[in-house]
Amino acid sequence: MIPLEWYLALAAVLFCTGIFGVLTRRNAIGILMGIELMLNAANINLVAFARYMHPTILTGHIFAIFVITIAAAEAAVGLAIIISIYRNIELINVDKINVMKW
Amino acid sequence: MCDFSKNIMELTWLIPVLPILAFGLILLTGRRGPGEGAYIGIAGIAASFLLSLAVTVITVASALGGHEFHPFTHSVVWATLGNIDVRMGFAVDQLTVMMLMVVTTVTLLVQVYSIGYMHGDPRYPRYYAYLSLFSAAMLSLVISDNLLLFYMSWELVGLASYLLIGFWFEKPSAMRAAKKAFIVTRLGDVGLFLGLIVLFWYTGTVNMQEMFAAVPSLMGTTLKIASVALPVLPLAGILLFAGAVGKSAQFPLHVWLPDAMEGPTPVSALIHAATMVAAGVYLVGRMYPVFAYEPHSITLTVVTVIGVTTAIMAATIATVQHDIKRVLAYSTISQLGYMMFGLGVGGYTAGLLHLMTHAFFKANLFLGSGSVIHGTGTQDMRQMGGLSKKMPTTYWTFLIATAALMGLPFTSGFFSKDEILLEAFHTSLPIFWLGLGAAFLTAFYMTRLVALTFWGEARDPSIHAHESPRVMTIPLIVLAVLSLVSGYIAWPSNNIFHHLVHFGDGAAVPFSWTVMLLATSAAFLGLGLGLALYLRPVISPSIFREKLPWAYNLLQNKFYFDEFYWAVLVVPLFWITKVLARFDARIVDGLVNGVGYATLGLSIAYSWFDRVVVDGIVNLVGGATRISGRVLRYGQTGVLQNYALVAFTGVLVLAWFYLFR
Amino acid sequence: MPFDLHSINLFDMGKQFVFTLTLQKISFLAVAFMTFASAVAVVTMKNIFHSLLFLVLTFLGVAGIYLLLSADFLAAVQVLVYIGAITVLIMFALMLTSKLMAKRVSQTMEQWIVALPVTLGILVVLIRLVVLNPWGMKAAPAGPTTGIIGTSLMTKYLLPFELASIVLLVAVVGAILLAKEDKSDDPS
Amino acid sequence: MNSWILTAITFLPLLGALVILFIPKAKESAIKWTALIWSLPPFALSVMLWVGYLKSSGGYQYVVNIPWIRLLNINYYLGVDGISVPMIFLSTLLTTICIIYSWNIKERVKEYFALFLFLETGMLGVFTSLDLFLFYIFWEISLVPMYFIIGVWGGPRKEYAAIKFFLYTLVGSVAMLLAIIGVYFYTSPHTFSIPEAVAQLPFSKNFMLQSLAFWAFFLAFAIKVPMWPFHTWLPDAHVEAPTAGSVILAGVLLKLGGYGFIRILIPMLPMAAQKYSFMLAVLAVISIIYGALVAMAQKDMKKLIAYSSVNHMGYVMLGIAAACAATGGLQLNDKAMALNGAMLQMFSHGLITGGLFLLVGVIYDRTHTRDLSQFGGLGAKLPVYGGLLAFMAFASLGLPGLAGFVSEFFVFRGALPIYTVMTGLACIGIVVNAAYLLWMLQRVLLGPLNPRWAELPDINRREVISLMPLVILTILVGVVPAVLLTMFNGSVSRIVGMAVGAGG
Amino acid sequence: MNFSLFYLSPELILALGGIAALFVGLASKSRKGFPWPEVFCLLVLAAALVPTIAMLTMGRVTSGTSIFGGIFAVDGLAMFFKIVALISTGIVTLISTDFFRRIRFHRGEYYALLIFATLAITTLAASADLIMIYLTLEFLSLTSYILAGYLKQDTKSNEAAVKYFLYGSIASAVMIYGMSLIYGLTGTTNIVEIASTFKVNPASYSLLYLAVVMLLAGFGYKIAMVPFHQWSPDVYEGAPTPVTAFLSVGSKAAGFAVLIRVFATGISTAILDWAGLIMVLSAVTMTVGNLVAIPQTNIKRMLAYSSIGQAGYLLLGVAAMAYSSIALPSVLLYIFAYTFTNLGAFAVVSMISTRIKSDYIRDYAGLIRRAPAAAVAMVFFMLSLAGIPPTAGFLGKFYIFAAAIQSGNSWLLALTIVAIINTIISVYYYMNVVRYMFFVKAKRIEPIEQPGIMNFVIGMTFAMTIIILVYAGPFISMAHISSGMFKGI
Repeated sequence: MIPLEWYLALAAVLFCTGIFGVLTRRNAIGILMGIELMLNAANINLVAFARYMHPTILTGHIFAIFVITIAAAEAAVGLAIIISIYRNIELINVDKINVMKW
Repeated sequence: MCDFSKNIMELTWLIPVLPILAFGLILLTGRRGPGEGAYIGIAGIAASFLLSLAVTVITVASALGGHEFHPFTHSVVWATLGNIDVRMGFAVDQLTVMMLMVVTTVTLLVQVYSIGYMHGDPRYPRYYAYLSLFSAAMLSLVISDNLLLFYMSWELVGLASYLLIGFWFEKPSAMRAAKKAFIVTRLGDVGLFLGLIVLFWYTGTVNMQEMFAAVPSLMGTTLKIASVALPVLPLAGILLFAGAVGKSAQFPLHVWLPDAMEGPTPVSALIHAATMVAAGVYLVGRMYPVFAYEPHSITLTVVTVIGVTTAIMAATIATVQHDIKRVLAYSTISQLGYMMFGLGVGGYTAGLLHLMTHAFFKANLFLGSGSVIHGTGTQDMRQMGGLSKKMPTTYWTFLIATAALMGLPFTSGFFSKDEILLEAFHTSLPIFWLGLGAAFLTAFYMTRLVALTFWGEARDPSIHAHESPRVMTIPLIVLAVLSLVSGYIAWPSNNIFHHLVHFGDGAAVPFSWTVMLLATSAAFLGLGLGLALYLRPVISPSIFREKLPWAYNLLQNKFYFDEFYWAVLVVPLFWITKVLARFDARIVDGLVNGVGYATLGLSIAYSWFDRVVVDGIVNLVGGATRISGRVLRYGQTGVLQNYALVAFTGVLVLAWFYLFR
Repeated sequence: MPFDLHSINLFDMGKQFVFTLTLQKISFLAVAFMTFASAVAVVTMKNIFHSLLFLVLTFLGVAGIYLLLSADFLAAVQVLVYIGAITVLIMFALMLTSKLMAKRVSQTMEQWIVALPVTLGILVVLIRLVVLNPWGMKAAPAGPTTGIIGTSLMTKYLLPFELASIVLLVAVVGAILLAKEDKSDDPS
Repeated sequence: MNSWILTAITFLPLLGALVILFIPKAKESAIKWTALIWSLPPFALSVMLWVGYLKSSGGYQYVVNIPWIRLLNINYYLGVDGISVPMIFLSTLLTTICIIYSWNIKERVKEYFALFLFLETGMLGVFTSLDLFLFYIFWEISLVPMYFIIGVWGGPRKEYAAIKFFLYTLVGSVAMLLAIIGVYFYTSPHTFSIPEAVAQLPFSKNFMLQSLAFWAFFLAFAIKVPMWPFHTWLPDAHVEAPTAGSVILAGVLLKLGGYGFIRILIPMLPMAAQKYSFMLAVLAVISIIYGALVAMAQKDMKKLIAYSSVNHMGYVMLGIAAACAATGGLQLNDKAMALNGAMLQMFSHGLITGGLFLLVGVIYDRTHTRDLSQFGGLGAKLPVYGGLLAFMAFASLGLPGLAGFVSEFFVFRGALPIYTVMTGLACIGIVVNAAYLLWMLQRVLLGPLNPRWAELPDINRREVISLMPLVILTILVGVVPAVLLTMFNGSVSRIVGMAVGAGG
Repeated sequence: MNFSLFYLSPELILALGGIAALFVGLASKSRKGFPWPEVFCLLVLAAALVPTIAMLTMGRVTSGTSIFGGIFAVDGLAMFFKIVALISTGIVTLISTDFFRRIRFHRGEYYALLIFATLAITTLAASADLIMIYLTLEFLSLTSYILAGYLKQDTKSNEAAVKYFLYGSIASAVMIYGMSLIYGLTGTTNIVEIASTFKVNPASYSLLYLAVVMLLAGFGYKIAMVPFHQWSPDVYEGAPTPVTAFLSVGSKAAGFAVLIRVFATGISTAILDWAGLIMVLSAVTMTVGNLVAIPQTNIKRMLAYSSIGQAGYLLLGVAAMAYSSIALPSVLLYIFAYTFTNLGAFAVVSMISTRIKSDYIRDYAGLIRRAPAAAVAMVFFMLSLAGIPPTAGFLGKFYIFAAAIQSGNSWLLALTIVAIINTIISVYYYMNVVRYMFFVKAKRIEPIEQPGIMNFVIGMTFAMTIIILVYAGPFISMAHISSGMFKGI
């Protein structure tokens, strides 16, 4: 059987790649992808714990399902916002969107 | 004492109140009052004079009536603090009565005299208002039974003298003289204030009689200040005497009296000759039990030493003065020194007698000089001369008063000065000889004065002197009579005055011819020298100037006291205040502002560096807060990923910090 | 609990690792490596479209992991929702926003020099704590999960379920609102 | 048993302020008259309070005690004793005088008078409240209107002075808040009420906490008094505040600090007070000498009087320091005398410095300058003004027969036995006081007339009316101090008795 | 598992109300007519308020029960925050009616979203399960992102929405990862179970600490706590003022509700000294918030930093919860007072800024002359934020300091000193606004038109700021009643 640690390791690695993606992508949608990666990492964790702890009551799975639905809703709203800002300033590079500072 | 005299005595508190009512009335009515305020003033003081006359008669009668006399007192609770009741009231005994008579007579005469002298002055009513205020304060000082009321009236007298010296305040010199007088006397008053408090502290009461009763019990007690044990009684005595030194212009604090001559001459006559300056002597007299707690106590020796030095110093300076009023001023200082050392050597009666007689003839001299000034329009003796023909009454009264001052026989001065020298002779010879020297000098400068003003021919043709009006000459005459007569009550054989005013049971010192002869000869010697120099110039008056030029201008500049005080006290004081004010505005304000942020509003305009230079110590915390605010603010770059980076580093730090703490 | 690096004896871990290789582990390793590689690609690709494709690959990998964890229902949901819906949505968004022919400017912010150490720091912490934590859990036999999920969704977690529906409603309304091209006349 | 009088006195001015707010801005005279009419009833009530107060007992009277926040045992607890009745009288008197005086205010009349009445409520609240929570609230309330008065109607650097004044007092009062909470938690049935806290002596066991609380209270009150290191806000606030503002600031707001010391610090923290009383005395003497010397160097008339206030309040602090010194029972009388002197000095300083500031205002309204070198010889031109200024200057330098001397005398008499060297040093202050005040008189009134002021109108009727009560009271207190002392003595000996009993 | 719907009635009303509001928006096409959507929205909120108050006052709730198997807690804390949420959204609705009166925007949807946001807060305050917390937190964030970006034409509003969305999703991703770790450690997602069935072996305490830190990232972002505060100034400035008001009051209160519930019941201090962590964060938040507020020139940004500062003071109260009994009521009271003060301040800002078309403080010069009533009210709001009597803010701050001192913990005392220093710093920039309004001369002095509805809002909030202090009895007792928390199943 595959030990639990491996899954957790994979999730951790995925999580950190997601973080790196979020911190360095110039494009807003790139950041969104990074966030999706982080969410997937969390899901792996949840499912792995559910599987290894008490496979009968799968709270982890339910949690993962809700995370997925929320991710979907979030993506929808996020992209709508990105499109609305694109319509005004023709660019979605996050480092250029800094009218408001200090 | 039958009840009629009792209820007159009850009215004693009215004596000071009447002049105050006059003061108030004059202020209210101003120019519209009768005689532009003069008559109200005179009426007030006349009423006080009559009342004090009545009180004097009753007191003297009961005192001479043989049975034991105890002072008539009446007091009321003025304030209660903790459970100490501070009582205030008045007490009448022989000393009080003597002072009452002196003060009321001289004041009445001066007020009458002033009608003429001050005629036509723009602020005439205000002059009388101040005079009434002065007399009220002086009278309340005399009758007060406790040291607190005494001190309060003492300060009010100081105020009145400030107002009167600075009466013609347009003159900058008068203005400065008034301020100088008040501050210098104030310096002395602080001593009196502390003495009063020390006594109040140790005896638990302000009432004089209770204080005297407590004196024996305080003999040994000492006050420990920072490991120095000061005996209480001499400390209190010396502090009280400091007040007297200030007020009676004794040696260290005498500098204000000559400048006080800036005031109108009647004022000088009243305040700076007869009454106010005598208050210091009266203080020593009144508080004598505290001073003389043991026969030759330290306090008395201090009084003597100060008295003698003042007498000698003032007399020497007087010999070279050109301004007639300054000569008289220094003469007063010297005579006060006389009284002081009289009291110092134990001559309680002698000192007070001299106080009384001196009041009369010095007032006469001042008023005389006043009429001379009124007539000639100048105070400088070098411009005068030959006035005896033009102003006969002034001349004759002046002559009598000069004789009294010199202590020539058959004048009141003779009796009082002789008694002092007698007492001095019995206690310490050096003091006696110094006293003689002072008498000699007094005779010399008075003769010089009379010669320069009245004898010889008029030196300045432009001055055509005229005799003063009768309203001025009558007081002169009265005073001249008093200068002669007042001494006789102390006729050596049956010394009524001693009987009335004496300290303890000590019998009067036996009359000794030698002392009398020596004193008179000293006086005549001075007279002769004066005549020799100034009447028929056997020796030219200026030999003194050639022979001892340094001594001459030393005296001319009044031993450089003024300059000395200015350099030692006033200049450093101004320097300290300047430094402190700058210190306060810059450093304390800057430092404390460092904690406050108020200057932030200001500093926005300055660059940070400039503010450091301009403001001295920069507003440290204020500036620091502002800078840290600005630095942190720039952390907000507006770029989302920087925020995310900060967030994740935050998480990392928190995790790392906690795990590896 | 100070983090002492030298306590992890790398050598004997490696030895123990090789011996227990079974078929299942091999398959896990393959899927895990595939997911990790594509995830890294998503993050580092210059062209945003390529990174999207690799994203799909990652999602597939994750679905594989679910299967390995015998979470069959979840794998289906993963494929359906993530690959089916979200990536398509992102594709649309990308089409609308980035001009295809624009020159390929480097997609990574200059901030990566700082971002890399922070990410690695977090990775080290995660590995140290999460993975090396003494979980001590053995995998119990697992049956089909769909039924259990269905019942508990309808009983214990009914309220979140209903709430999720409202969330989706709001998301839809919000998305339309923001993305819709506003004709000037009809603000409503 | 709750008497209505204190609530009426404290909140009538607030009501007046609200009424004024509803009067249209245009009708300025209506505003002024309503302000005056609304300021008279508190004054009348305070006189009634003075007359009705049982002087012998010295305890708290006219008490009203209604639970406010039952849960925290905070109650609306007002009461007065011998110390606060004169202070209330002084506040109502000075506010009425200020309203009469500032009749010629032209800009924003409505806000001006409303703020004044609001300020009066704040001040009266501090003097009447016996609940620490209420005390703190009124303490801060009195802060805000003063900030606006300085800020809106002030001189050139008004904003700087206003914010400086506000922050200074706030720093102190925030420290006091912590101390008040400390007191709350260290009293067994957790109470804010001063009498109960004093009865229980909250920190008697833990001395470190007691000194902490002491220094917190000290900071708040010392800034307000102001004592030496914390005084730098006073000259700025005074110079920039409008005349009526600085009269109230000097007349009443400085007294809040002194009152705080006597009402809270001495009875509640006797041991700490005893331990640090020498420090207080040192600071007091520094204030006296420092204030006098710096006043001497001032060129601006108002700043000179401001520094003279630092000097005068130094006497108050000397009295208070002596009152809480650690001595045996025998010096109870000295301590009572020192404290009586301190209270008397607070009252008379209010009258005298209030008068001085009004007089500076009179000159400033006519000449629009306060630079002493500009004046000269006004005594001849303005006889009545000259007389009044001389009167107030002499009262300020402690001329006997006027209020200044009596309080100085009792403070010195009380403090000398306890801190002999310190009080000795303080005498320097007396002489320097006389010096700079006379010098000020000389530069303003005496000497040759400065041609610029050839046609200067003398003081007018309105200004004289506003000054007369101060003059009469100064003479009355100077000649018959028993009027005030019977009022103070009961409560003071109770406090000193209390402090000595508990601390000794 | 009792199903009595009564406990759920506020949420039901809000959900149905929100959906109905969408239709009402469609129905009332014309903009001129009667403001149907606004009125309907107020009606829904009022309707939801009735059962909440009923539950709180009738004491049915304080004992702390839960429905849906421990997921949905029905206790004093939840009720309190429901009341706060409903009232604050009501006020925000009133402010928005004035703010949007001349701007073309989708009114129906706006108010529906507001209702849904309130629903999110009420459920978040009541959720006692990690899943529920995540779900409702995301629901609230979603609605806030949409509301923040509502003015599509305004680039600032867009920028605010983008930043808020990305930052929010990152934070929630980190939170969900933390939650998964907690689930792994404890095997359950129900908070009460986490606390009671704590059988985590000591070896993995550090992992639990990491999970809590990650959890804190999620909640910290919501209450704008340092280091997760950087989004708030930009979003507060960019978003339309009523939405900013809603964010600063409604969503911040919700953040504190869940923070309190998780930390007070979920994790016992024995295992993890979370109070120390919160103290550190509180000190940093307070200081950064107050320091950076000083140089601000835009009033909305200044209020953003000031609300970060306020979060710092509240965290002081939360930290004190571990030691003193009156800490929780003090936090609730402070939130209650802060709500009215902040809403009042934002009402004034919204009214003035829309009239003078600028958010800069220097343009507020001479406001006393142009809008006297608003200026006076603003003074009291500034005083209340600074915590100076006679205002509600003072009572709140006083009560928190009392809690900190009662606890007697020396670290807490040190933190109180820091709070004192921060109060003084804060007075400077609050009084700076007052300085501009009163002392600086106005460039144009024509009076500003004050619509009736805004006068009502400002008047009401001003009255509450004074009443909470003057008539403090009932409010303090309400805080004490509602701090009876959900203890067991």
